[in-house]
Amino acid sequence: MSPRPFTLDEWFVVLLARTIRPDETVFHGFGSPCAQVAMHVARRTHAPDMVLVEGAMYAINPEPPFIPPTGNDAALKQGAAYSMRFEEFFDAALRGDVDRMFLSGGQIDRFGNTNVTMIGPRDRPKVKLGGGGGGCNLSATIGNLTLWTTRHRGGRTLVPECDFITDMGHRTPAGSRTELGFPGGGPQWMVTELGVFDFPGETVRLCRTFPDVSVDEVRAATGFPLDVAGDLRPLDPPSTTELAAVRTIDPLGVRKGEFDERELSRVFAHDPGGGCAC
Amino acid sequence: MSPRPFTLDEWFVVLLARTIRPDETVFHGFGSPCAQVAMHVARRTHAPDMVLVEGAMYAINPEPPFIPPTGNDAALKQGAAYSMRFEEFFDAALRGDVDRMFLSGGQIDRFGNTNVTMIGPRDRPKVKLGGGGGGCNLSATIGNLTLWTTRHRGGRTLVPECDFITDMGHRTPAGSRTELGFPGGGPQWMVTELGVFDFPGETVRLCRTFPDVSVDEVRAATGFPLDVAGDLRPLDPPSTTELAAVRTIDPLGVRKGEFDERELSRVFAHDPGGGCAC
Amino acid sequence: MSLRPPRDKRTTLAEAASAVADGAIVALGGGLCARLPMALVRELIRQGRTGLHLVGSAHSIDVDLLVAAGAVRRCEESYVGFEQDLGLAPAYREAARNGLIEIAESCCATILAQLRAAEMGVPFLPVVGVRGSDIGSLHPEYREIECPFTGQKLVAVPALRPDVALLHAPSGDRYGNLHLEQPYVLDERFASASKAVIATVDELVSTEDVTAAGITVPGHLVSALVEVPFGAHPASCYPRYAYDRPHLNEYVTAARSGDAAGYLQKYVHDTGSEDGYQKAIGRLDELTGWSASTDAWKELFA
Amino acid sequence: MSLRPPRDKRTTLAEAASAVADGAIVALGGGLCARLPMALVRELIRQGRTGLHLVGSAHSIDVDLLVAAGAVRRCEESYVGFEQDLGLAPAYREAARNGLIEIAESCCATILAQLRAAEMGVPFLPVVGVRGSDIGSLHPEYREIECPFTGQKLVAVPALRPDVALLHAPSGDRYGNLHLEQPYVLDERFASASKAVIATVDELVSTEDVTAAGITVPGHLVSALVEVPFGAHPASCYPRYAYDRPHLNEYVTAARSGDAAGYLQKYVHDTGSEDGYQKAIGRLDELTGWSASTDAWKELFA
Repeated sequence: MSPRPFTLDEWFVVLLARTIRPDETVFHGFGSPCAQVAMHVARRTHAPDMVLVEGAMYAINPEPPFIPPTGNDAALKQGAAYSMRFEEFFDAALRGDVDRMFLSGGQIDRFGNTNVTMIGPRDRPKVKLGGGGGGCNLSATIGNLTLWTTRHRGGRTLVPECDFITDMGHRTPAGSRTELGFPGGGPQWMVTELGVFDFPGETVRLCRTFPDVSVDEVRAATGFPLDVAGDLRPLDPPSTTELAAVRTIDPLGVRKGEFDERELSRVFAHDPGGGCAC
Repeated sequence: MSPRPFTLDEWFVVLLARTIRPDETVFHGFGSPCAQVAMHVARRTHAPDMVLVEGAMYAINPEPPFIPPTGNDAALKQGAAYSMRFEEFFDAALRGDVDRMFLSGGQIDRFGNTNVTMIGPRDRPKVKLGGGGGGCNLSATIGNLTLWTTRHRGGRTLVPECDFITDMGHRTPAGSRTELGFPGGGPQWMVTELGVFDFPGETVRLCRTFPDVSVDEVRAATGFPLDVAGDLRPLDPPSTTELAAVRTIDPLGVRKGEFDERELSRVFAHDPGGGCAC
Repeated sequence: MSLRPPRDKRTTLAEAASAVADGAIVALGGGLCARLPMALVRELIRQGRTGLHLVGSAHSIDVDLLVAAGAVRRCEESYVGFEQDLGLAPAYREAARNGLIEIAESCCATILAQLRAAEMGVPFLPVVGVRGSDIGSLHPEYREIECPFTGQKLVAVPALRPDVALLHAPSGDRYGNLHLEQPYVLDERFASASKAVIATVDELVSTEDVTAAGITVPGHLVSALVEVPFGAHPASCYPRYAYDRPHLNEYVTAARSGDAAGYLQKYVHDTGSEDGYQKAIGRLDELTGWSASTDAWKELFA
Repeated sequence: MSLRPPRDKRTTLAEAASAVADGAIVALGGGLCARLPMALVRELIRQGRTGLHLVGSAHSIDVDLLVAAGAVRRCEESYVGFEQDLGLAPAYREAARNGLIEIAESCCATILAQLRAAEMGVPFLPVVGVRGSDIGSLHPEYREIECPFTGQKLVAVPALRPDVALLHAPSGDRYGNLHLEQPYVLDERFASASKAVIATVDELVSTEDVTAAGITVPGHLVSALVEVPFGAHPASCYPRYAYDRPHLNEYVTAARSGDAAGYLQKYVHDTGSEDGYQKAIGRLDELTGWSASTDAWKELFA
């Protein structure tokens, strides 16, 4: 029996899921369905012992029957023995007890700084974005950050400089994390619809690509000089287990809301030779 | 029908109760059965709308079936719709939302400073007392304090100077409450087995006496020059309602543990002419 | 102030909302599209309140509607929007673009620290983060301080004591004892840190019932209470009702096309009261059907 | 450190206690004569632990017994004693008189602030009081600071991060989820602020049962769990048992007459284990009879 084809949104959340290590305590912020689905995928595949903190619910290890389109809905705490209080979660994250957070941004620079606050001037911003939630404190103390964006291709997301830095990456005009004395390790991975990036030092580097995206396409969409890993490799496709997890967890397809139509039409198939989960 | 006679311990807790104003939020500390009984007496007589915070339980307006000999016992939260968390109570008190606290001391000076920490030198105290609980912060911010002692007569409690100031009265070597910027009003009343005192300024003054105690007896038992109110008056005896409340609330007589045998043998009767509650 | 004795605190929505002064610092309970005090929000708009300084964590139609109505001077939240699903908050975005509101975007953790300072009776608290972010540039009031023990640089943030917190709860008794379901978000902190608390409840219950359910916000912090069924609509208030996604979409669509005024006229002003509002909405009972089955629940979000 | 995954954390009392090192900063759960982690206290004494730095709010036989056994270097509580009823803590008083322990008496509110600092990940917190009291003279580590906003003088107290918190709960599951009854005292704060949490429970229950009862301390903070029926004895652990006043009196009387060693020999060393202890005590079941009637309850305190 040959596996069904899979779509970019499915592969994308699997790639986010794979940035989670077993046993980690992981959190996602508001309006982040891809990260949200990814966390549940990780818990049902390679990280069954993770401590999953369900976004705006602060529920621990829930088994939601489906992912609703809002992050504060009782569906998201079903099956959890308990929820943290708001302050219990923030305290844990600020004292260093949370290992990973997923962060996105309307703008992201090469240091992994993100902007979810505003585009344009501060007194009269052209676009007031939603806002940073708890990010400007959490990003200082949480163990590692996984960044993601589904809007790389348009060319306006990966920018030379953010109009506003909401959440600190590895370095801002105020200094580096070390200089500021922040205990958190900062951005470790960045997943976009064009590829996967790591942070070998303070800046981002392309290390894995999708089969239907060329390095030149990635470079053209990136607003700063693209650093490419010497051992650049193609991404491992999702396993059938991972795909099944995505489909079970997100039957409403809430994750798809993060993508342009064009990206959603990208369909892939496992090549007969295998393609295992990494 | 003539009322039954009453004892000093009964009158004493009634006098403590009368220092509570209607609608006040009131708290007592550890090992304080007289204050504890007094709070329940006040709530069942002249202050039915007070917010009674039950000592170490932090239960709000409980109706205990009896007062047990320990302050942390489930009997003391019976009938309360809820208890505060430890930190909820301390926060409320420290931000100024608690109106009155009862405080006692192994030593008390004329400014109303109290010592519940140690007698003798600090490195090797002759007597290590129990300790101040939350007093050294609470006494700074709570609205008013009612002090009490049942050990005035022995002459070693009301002292010229405390060996150690656990809880601040109106002035210590560090300055006055105003100088320290403390919002709380400090000691307002002091009740002893010899009389009732007020604080017209920063220091304590005898203002009411028991019928079986002379001013000279009070003076002899007091380690600092006794200030006596110009309108010194005899204490109003407990009403039958107040006495009934004491007896209902404290059937085990836990309050008696605070008194020497000699004081417990003091028995009074209402004079036929009346003697109303004040 | 002292704690509030257990007296009957029931009043009308109009009376309760009238205790919120123009220009007041108003804390909004709930979060995202859950347990928002929408009946109070609508009543404040009906009463023509202006100049409000809103404080909250993550919000949506509560803030956006008050901004659309011109009731707001300053926005101090960590997030205002309709998540990935319905996108940016249209009135908020437009008012920011036109410089009509002060954008004092903050951070959940900073607001928590500021509320805790008020709650604990201290004038400030230190936080570790914020430096490195531009959020500090929206808050010139922050100060850098040094830890007297470690020498570590920290940001001191001042106590935040809202004039009033507006909370909605599924149930409560006449004394103001409120039961909430998780997530409580900042409601408990708002209740302790604010000078006054005005609460609406979907259902007024006995003290026995609210005690059995669990008292989340104690009556000694609550100044006024109004029974308003569906008082959080179009936000959810579990265990009673899910949020009204079609209605939220109707609002966002109207506001995005520049017709927030039309929405306000139809659903706030013309309805005149919450009874009128509930009649105008109509399909409220559908939202309580979430618990029938997983399929019924999913159907509400389709 | 990160939060602890939901794994089976059950172990033996000996194993659990062996994780407490000589010289460790040990937070003691419960308060006065309620919910004290006495089985762990006895096991630490059996294992000959020394040099402990005890931290707590209001305590009694837990601290006094550890002091009597010579296990303690420093006492940092707000109160140690047997209230009005049984009076001063005999071993604690005697050790203080002889300079055998450091008396670092603190204040409930100060300890709370210090734990919260640890819990919140900041190196200090400010408190309003303490000045004017001599308690500060027992804590040369405190610093005076000025509020950067108001100029108000405050006392900065350093974060307090115990090496281990010892908690006792009436019930819990194998993952370390604990249910407590009010008052929780500092147990929740200890659990978050400490590097490790060791819990004993009177009864091990299913996750369903502890969830239904209400999880007060979440398993993600707990490192080890031991089922020890009557593990708080002679302290109370409601809703299961009241405190054992005759036994407390027996201890206080022995210690006051200079024979704490005799008590320790009989009830801690010679018993060898908690099974042995429970046999030596005998009348444990009487203490569960409190709920039969008010008279039965009163009888326990007569």
